[in-house]
Order: sequence, then structure tokens, then C-alpha cells
Amino acid sequence: MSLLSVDNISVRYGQLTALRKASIKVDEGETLFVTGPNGAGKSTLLKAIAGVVTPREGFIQFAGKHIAGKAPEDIARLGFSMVPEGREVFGGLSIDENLRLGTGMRADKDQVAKDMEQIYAVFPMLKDRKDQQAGVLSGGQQQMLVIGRALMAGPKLIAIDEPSLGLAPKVIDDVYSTLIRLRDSRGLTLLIVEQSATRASLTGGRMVLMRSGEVALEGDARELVKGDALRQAYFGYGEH
Amino acid sequence: MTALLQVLFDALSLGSLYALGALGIALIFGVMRLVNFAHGDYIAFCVFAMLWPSIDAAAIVFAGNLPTIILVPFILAVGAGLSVLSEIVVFRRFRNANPATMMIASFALGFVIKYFLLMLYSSRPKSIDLWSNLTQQIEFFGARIPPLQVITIVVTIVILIALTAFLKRTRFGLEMRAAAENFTMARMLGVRANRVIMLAFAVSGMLAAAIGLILVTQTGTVDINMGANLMLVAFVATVIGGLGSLPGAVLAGYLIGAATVIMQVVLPPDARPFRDAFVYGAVIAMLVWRPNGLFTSKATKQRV
Amino acid sequence: MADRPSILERTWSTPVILIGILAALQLAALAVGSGPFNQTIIEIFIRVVLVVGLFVFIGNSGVISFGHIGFTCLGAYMTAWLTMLPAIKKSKLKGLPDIILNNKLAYGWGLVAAVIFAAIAAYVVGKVLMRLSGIAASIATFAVLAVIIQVYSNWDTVTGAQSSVVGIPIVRVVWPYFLCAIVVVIVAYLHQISRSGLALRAARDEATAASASGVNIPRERLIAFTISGGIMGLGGAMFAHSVGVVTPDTFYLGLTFITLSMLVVGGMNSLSGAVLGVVVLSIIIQLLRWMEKGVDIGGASFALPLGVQEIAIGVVMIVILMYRPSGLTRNRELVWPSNKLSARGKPNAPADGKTA
Amino acid sequence: MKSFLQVGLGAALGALMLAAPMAMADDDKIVVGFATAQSGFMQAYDKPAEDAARIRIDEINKAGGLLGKQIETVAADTKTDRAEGAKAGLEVIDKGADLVVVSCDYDFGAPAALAAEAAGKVSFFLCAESVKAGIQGVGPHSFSASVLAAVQGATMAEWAYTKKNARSFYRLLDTWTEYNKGICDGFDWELPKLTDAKLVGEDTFKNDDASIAAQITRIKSLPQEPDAIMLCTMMPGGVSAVKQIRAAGIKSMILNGSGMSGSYWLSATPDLTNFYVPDQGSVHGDDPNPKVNEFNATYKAATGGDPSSQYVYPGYVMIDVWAKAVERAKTTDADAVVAELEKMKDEPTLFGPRTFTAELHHQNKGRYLITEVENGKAHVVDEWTISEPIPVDYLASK
Repeated sequence: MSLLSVDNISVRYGQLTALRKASIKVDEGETLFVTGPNGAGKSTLLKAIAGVVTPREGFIQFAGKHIAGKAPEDIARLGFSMVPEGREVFGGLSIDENLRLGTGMRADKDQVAKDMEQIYAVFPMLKDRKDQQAGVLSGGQQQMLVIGRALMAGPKLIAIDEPSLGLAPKVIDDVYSTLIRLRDSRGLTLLIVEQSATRASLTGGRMVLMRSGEVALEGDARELVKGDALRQAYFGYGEH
Repeated sequence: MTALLQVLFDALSLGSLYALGALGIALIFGVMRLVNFAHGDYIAFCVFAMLWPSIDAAAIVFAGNLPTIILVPFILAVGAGLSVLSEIVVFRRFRNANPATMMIASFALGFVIKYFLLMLYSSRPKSIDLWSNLTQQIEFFGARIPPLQVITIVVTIVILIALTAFLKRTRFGLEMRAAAENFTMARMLGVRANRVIMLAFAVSGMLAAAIGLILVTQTGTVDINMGANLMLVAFVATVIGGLGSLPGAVLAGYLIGAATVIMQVVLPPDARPFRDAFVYGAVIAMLVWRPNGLFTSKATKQRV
Repeated sequence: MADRPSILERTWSTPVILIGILAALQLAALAVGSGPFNQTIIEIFIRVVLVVGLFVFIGNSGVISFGHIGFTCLGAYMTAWLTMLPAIKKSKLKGLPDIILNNKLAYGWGLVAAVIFAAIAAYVVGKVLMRLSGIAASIATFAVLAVIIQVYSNWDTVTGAQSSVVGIPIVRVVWPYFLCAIVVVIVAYLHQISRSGLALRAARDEATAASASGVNIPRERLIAFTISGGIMGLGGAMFAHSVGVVTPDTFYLGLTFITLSMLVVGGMNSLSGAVLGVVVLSIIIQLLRWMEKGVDIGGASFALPLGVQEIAIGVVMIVILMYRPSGLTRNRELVWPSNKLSARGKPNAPADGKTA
Repeated sequence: MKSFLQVGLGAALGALMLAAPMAMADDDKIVVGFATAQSGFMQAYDKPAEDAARIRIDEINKAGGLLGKQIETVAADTKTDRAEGAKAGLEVIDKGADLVVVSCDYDFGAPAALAAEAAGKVSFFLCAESVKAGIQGVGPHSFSASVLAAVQGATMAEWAYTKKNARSFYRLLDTWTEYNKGICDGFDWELPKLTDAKLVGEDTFKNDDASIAAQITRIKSLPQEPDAIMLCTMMPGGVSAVKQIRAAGIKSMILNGSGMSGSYWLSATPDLTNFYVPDQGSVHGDDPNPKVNEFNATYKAATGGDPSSQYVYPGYVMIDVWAKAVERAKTTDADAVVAELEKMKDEPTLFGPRTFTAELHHQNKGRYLITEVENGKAHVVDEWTISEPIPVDYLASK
């Protein structure tokens, strides 16, 4: 059984339909990219899983539990760790506090300190500034911080919304190389929303393409990028 | 020099009350984006809890007769209880409502509390003597300060230190600060919304109770509208301080207190009745100058 | 931007229905004809004017203003200055300019002057404040109210300070109030469907998109603020003539909150909500008052304890908002049943308010 | 002077008279209509005076009624709201009121009084103390049963000067209400008449100021503590002000208006001393007139509580003088009753004499008991009537 399975969910903001019967599955240990044009419903999909918006219909299962309509904190406590779009660091909190925030729900308290050391080992720049306010960090550093923060929650799955948004190409490379490193060393399950299909193919993993609130295409990221189907689906040629 | 010291003390004692009020409002605003207009009525309710319900002109003192060591926790508990109760009964259902709806709901709640008190106690202000042994005065570098003022300032500082320690040093405090900054993100990190919100309401209610105790000691009066004016100033202070910023709220509270006292001192007699017009004029100027308030955390700015 | 005729076609029934509701009240007043009842209807019409005035700015711009009652105060005093007898003015309000001191106008002119004066004041205030948004704008408007009230409460020679200004001609017939209410509903409707009104509503719903497509938000807000300021001034003048006494404290927080509550309970973003909020809450208040006075049910007299009415109205408001967070009308407009298209009201996203 | 103002006013009010339906007065009874606050903020102030009025009505009815008819009462609640006040006025007029009794405070009573004036009825403010509560602010058929606030300020100044040898005065005004300003207006009028008395300073505050520390500092920085502080304020801020002044160690005599009458608030300041207020009658059981003490007992029997402040008494006076005027006029017709009332000169009542003239339907001079608060206990120490009435022109110009 999949770690996460989203089954035919629809989300509406008032008159506007953001998701239309979308379904995805993420297996333990795999990396799934969700890609697609602006307004395709990628972020809404993550928000629905995280419990920030409530789907009008459909089921979501995570770690064997039905979670559609549950509160965000309850979903987080099942091991779903979210890095939302725009990063959302707590600018008024110190870097250390940002990292510690997600550990409140962990049962394995003795592991927390060890994890903390590991995170600081991965992001030495964070350790140097651990007592500074997170608001002073640059965009790339903030991205590292929120990834670290998500890891500190001890998750089964990390969902990241547009990790490259607003970052310089060099920094994007850094972020992704860190992600790949973490994935490979810790066996993380990742669910990444990424507008750039090329970036997804470079990282490797499975990919779904969304358009107008629906899942339009699904397959191996590298395979899809090679073929023409992706472009067609992305821009909507020849469909209807 | 002495005169300056006196003005400083006067400003601090008035500002202390505003700061406590602003803190109470800012806490709730932080976690819920709710401007709680019932806050002033919490203050009145806490003070009325010292009296036995009666519509006679003379007050029948009830809890007010308790020894201080019991009275203070009792009144704080009343404040916290009322505040939490209003969260559970009313505000919980407005979590996802827009700010205007919440604000009007809080106003309606305040209205209910006020008329409830009016029914029980009548509208005539009542008098109660609390801790009147604080009435001799002490000399401080030539400035004559009634201990009441000193106590107000000291109590406020103690509350501020305690609250800061709570916010900085405890897990709850960390979660509350995070929730104040970005509630949804905090929840996505497993912070329990209900607990944090209830805690914020409890602390805010206790602050209201503390204000009530200081006010009643200072004025000797128990009045249905006693919290109203303070609540307004506190509300303004919260905005000037920068929404979501607790230190900002406190600082702005002291600023408004200082501005009021200074205007009272420097304005000529004919202009003194217009004091509040000047103070609010300064508020407008301040908002036009810094619409986001004095303290805006980078995170807050990004999101707006 | 949508073109005018089609919007007119789609929405003309709204003002017609609203005026119909007001006309029903006017007819009821004619039918009953007793002094207290007429006064109740007059009060409802005044509130309709005030709440619709609030709507023109708050509803269309989405910015909550706590300051509008200040313009009501300006209007009330303006008509008082103009319509009182010179003899009274000379003894009490010596500081007025000679031209006002020595003349007396009919109350109709008082109303007109109140509108103009309040609108000018709103324009000046708006010029400074309209670049503020959100809660900063709300607090700034509140500060404006506080300044106006403080000045009027203390400017002895011109406003009589705290003391009541009396000698304002009292108008106890209902139809002038009815007429004002209709005019205000029509003005609000015309503004709503005007280019400026539509732009403002678009900016309220999608600020970034609207300003990207060239909507000058401060300017459109200023237009709405000025119009609504004028309407609030009219409401103040009507109040002055309905009671015959004005004091600054009448126009402070109490009235601010009552009118805001009516708007929000009715449905903040729709004109129908403004009118219905007033009518429904006023009727509930009136019913509760009758119950306080005692009603006979099957021979047994039943009366609510005094003071319960206020508590009850607070509870009713909370309950309405709990079940209808966007107001009785759900922010939609009332339209002719055959015509299903409703004017655009802002739908409420189910998403957490914070992330929106 | 008189004629100009009056003709103007008369014309204005005449113009106001609209086709209000004149309810036909029932011939075998006389109706007193109470358009007062039965709920809301003013209720606490209206109710006691209204109770006193009803006591006088009962007495008259027991004694055979007025013009041989029983007096009936009708009531409508103003809810402490101006718009509701106008409605309440119209309502009691609809129910046939011959006398319209309106709220204690001028601001809240005026809408109902104006409605009565337009309907050509006599209206009485229960205890309003502004000069406007009468001809100046309502019209020729309107009266107030109390004494002007200015008289209270003048009384305290003259008494303190004469009996307590006060020479230096400090004036501290609470700008919250017209009533407060009225007290200080009277003080301002009296002070220049007192040889060598001088004003050593003045300041203002607001009733709801959380703290008046700055104002107190100003008093404390005077080279010498003033003999007397004329405190023009009322409940609830007054208590707070007194408490804070004493807490700061200022020992000066504090003079106030009747707004701080009664002893119910003294629990806030248990050791208060050297504090004086004027009272029309004593609520402390030590009135020099035993009949007042009797009335207090009647009031307690009727309402279950002692009078809380002197503001109970004007209600009784009101029915008393109005009934006398009706008896003398032999009709309840408004103009005839007004004419009789205006003939009253030092008409004795239980709570001091009353004079009404065609210029002033209020008291610009009046006998006051001086109540002293000593060690937190209030008792009557003296009686004082200002040596000359405060001119109507002066009052009207304020």
C-alpha cells in the first residue's frame, strides 16, 4: 500500500474550481514530482493533503489513516511534513527555534538532539547563526532552513512546494543537491511541486503533470521529459 | 530635573496600563487575527467579580474581602476563565470567518457581557476600597510618588518579564510566538491550534484581570464602562506597534501614555481639553508615516 | 471592464426590490399613523441611510472604516447651524461666522449642506488616508472619528462643546426620510455599477490583478469614501431633524458599532445586505421591545425582564454570524426571481483566512 | 433682552408644532407620563427620582386626588437613547399624559421634552441641572425640578470662603459633561465677588482618564497647597479623582457639586476627610428638617432601600409644585399651569424653596445643606444660600 494516496479529490474556492477529481499516489521511499503550469492546482493539492484546505469530495489516505478534512496539526503528527510555497520561515524566531518548532510532536525526544546535530552538519551556515532571527537569512538560506525544519519534525514524507521559487539558478542547484543527498542518505519520501519539468528530470523520480486542476499525465520524470507528450499536455495541444 | 522625573513616572504609570491592554489584544490578534472588542468588557467583568450582584447603590463586597494572596489568583482565574469560555462558546466558530465578521461578533459578545453586568449590578458605578494602605507617598529623588504608581509600574514590568520568559523559554511560548507569526505554518509543524489559542485567550484574560485590579485600586470605582477607553487606546497601540509584534504593542502603549501625559503638561489650559484630539492626530500621522507599524517583522511584511 | 448596459440589465431589479421594501415600511407608517410608530419607521430610514453610506465605502472597497460616524456628526452639526434660529445661535454658538449666525434656512437646504460639507471633509480625509490598507486604514479612520468628536466636544463657541445643541427644527412626518433613503439606495446602486465602483470591487477581490490591470486603487477608494462620507452626513442631518437635539457623544462608538453590525449581519459586500441588515435587526429589536413591555399570549401576560432585549440582540447577532458568516444575504444581491444572475459578491474561500 | 430671546424662541417652537394628534384628555382622571429610562445607563439615575415622584403622587391620591380626580401614571422606556427618548415622549403623550416627566439628564431628556413641547404639554426634567432644561433649551412649557449646577459651584465657593476662610482656590474640571462645566461656571461667577480670594491654578481631566497623575503633579508643583480645590466632576471619575488626589498627599479642602452626593461611594476612600458637597436634603438621616427624615423612611418602605443620593428628592419636589400649580389653576391646561408655576416665588417645599419666572424655569439660587465627609463618614454641617442669584444672562451665555 502506498504511503500517501489521494483519490479523486476536488477543491473549490467559492466559484473557482482549483482541483477536479485529482488522484496521486506516493510510495514509501520514492520521489514524486508534481508539475504543471500556473494555476494547475499543484499548490492546492499539497494544501489539501496538509489539511489547510478541505476537499469537497474524495479521499486522502496517509500512513494508513484517512486524513481528508483533518486538522493540519493532526496530519503533521502522522508524519506529513510540509514546506509550503514561499518558505514561510518564522522571521521573528531564531534559527534554532525554527528548527525546534516541529519537534514538539515527536515521541523520540532523545533522538531530537542527535537530529539537530545532523541538520547543523548538513547546513553549517545555519549553525553559525543559530541564535539570529530567521528573518535575516537570504532566500536560499531560508529554503535550507525550512527543509531542515521539516526534517526535524521526523517525518515519513516531506512535501515541498516550489523549492526553487525566487532563487538564483546557482542556489537552486544547491537546494536540489542537498535534497538529493538527504534523500539518498536517509531514504526520505519526497513529494515536490516543481514548475520546471527539466529540473524534475535531473533529480529523478516519478512525475505527474497537472493542468486545470486535473492530473493530465503520469510517468517516470526522465522518460516524460524526453517525449513530446509532456509538452502537449503542458500547453494543452491536441487535447480535449 | 525633579519635574522631569515626575513626568517620567506619570507617563510610565499611564503607559503601563495601555501596554498591558495592548499586549492582551495583540496576543489574541496574533493567533486568530481577531480584534477582540470584548476585551474592555472582560476588564469590567473581572472587577465586578469582586462584588456580589445587587442593584443597590452601595456595593456589597464579596470576593474583594478575600486576602490578597487568594484574591489576586481568583480574579486572574476569573479573567482567564471568561476569556477561554468566550473562545470556546463564540470565537471557535469564527476561526475561518473574515476579520470583519469576527470583529462584529466580538463586539456583540462585549455588548452581551456589558448588559449582563448591567442587569446584575445596575449602571450606577460602585465603589470599593482595595489595598488602601497604598495611599501614603514616598519621595524619590525629590519627586513625590504614590506607591500605587510605583506598584503599577513594577507590576507591569514584572508581568512583562514573566510573559517574556514564558514566551522565550517554554515550549508553549515558542509555539505561541510561532502561531502569532504564521498560524497555518505552525499547525503544519504539529502545533495544536486549540491549545495555543486557548492559552492565548487565557493569558489575555489574565492581563485584562490585572488591568482591572490596577484600575480598581487606583480609582476605587467599579463601573461597567471602565475598560472601554483603555481598550480603545490599547487597540490603537497594537496597530501602531505593528500587528503581530508583542514588543511593538508594549512600546506603543508606553508611547501613547507618554504622549498623553506630555500633552497634558505642555498644552496651555485652553487647549488641554483637546488633548486627545492631538494624541489621535499624532496616531494618524504615525500611521501615514509607517502604515505597518513601528515593528514589523520581515516575515509579516513578506506575507502582506 | 464590463460595459454598463449589460450590468444595468442584470442588476436593475436590486434597487427596485430594496425600494419596495422601504415603501412597505412607509405604507405601514401611513396605515398605523401613531406618533411612536412613525418615529420607529423614521429611525429605520435613518439607519438605512447610514448603513448604506457605510456600504458604499466598506462594502465596495473591503476596508473597514470605524470613522464614518464622524461624518455623520459633521452633517448633523451643519444642518443644526443652518436651520436654527439666529437668536439661539447668537447666544450659544457665538463663534459661528456672521453669515450663518444671521440666517436661517429651511431644513431641506440643511440636508443638502450637510451632504456637501461631509463629502468635502471625507474627500480631504480620504486624500491623506486612502493609501493605507487593511487594519492600518481602519485604525486611521477611527483616529479621525476620535479627532472629530474631541474637537466637537470641546469647541465651545462653535459646537457648544458637550452640551446639546437645541432648537433644530423637528420633522416628524415620515416621507422626507423615506425619500432620502430611496435616493441613497439609488446613489449607492449607481456607484456600485459605475466604472469606478466596479473597479473598486475588482480591487477588493483581487488587489494585485486589479492594480496590474491599471486600476488606481487609492483614487477609486477616494471616490467611494467621498460619496459615502456625503451619505453619512445626510444621515446625521436626518438624525438631527428627527430628534431635535445633537451632542457629539451621540456620534461615537455606540452608533459606529450598531451601524457596522447591521452592515455585517446583513452582508457587508452587498447593497441588499446593507438594507436588509437594518430592516431585519430593527424588526428583531422592535419585537424584543414589545416582548419587554409584555405581550398577552392566551390571556396570560408575558414579559421579558428589562435589559434582556440588549442581551438578546447581542446573542442573535452572534448566532446569525455563526451560521451566516457572510451575512444574511451571503453577500449576494437580491434580484428578481426570474433573473438568476446575481451581482458579484465575494465568495468566501474555505481556506484558512491566514494563508489566503 | 428677555423679550427678544423669548419671542424668538416662542416663534421657533411654534413653528415646530406639527399636526401631532392631540389625545383627548380623559375627564375623570389626570395622567402623569414618565418618559424616563427604565433600562440602560440612565436607569440608575432616573429610577430613584421617579420613585420619589410616585410617592408624592400616592400621597396626593390618598388625600383625595388632584382637582378631585385621581392621578394615573403611564410610562415608556427611553432605554437611555436619544432616539428612543423622542419615541417614549410621543408614546406617553399618545396615552394622554397631562404632564410629561423626562429623564434626569438634559441630553437624554430633551428629545422627549421637545416632543411634549410640540404637543403643548408641560414637561418636567426629573433632576436636570443645566439651564437648558427649561425655556432655554426646550420651550416655554418645560421645567426642571432641581437646582442649577452653577448654583452648586457658587454655593461651595461662597461657603468655603465665608465659613472655612478659604482664600486660594484651584479649579479642576472634568470636561466629560455639561453638568461638570456648569459647576465650574458657577464657581467662576462667584470667585471674583469674594475679596482676596484668588485662583491659583486650573486644569482639566476626563472622567474616564485611567490616571490623572499629570494633573496631580501640576497641583503638587504649586508653591503652596491651595486652601480649596473646586473639583467639578461626577461619578464615576470623581471618586477616582478624589482618591488619587488624596493618595498623592494633597490635603486641601475638596469642594464638589451634588454629583458626588451620597455615601454609597465612600467605601472607595475610607479615610476621606475635608470633602464637601451641597445637598438639597440629607440622605444620611441627619436632615435638620425631621420631615425629610420621615420621607426617607417612606422611600425605604416603598423601594426597599435608603435614598442613595440627593437626586431622589427633586422627583418629589416636581410633583409637589406641579400639583400645587394645577390646584391653583383649577385645570391641567398647559398654559394655565405654566402661568401658576411662574407665579411661584420661594414656594416652600420639603427640599428648599422654589422660584419660577417667565425667564427661568429653574433655580438660579437655592438653599443647600453642606455635607462634610470626615474620616469616611458623611454628615450635614451647615446650610447655605448664595447671597445673590446667578444672573440668567450669565447662565445663558455659558
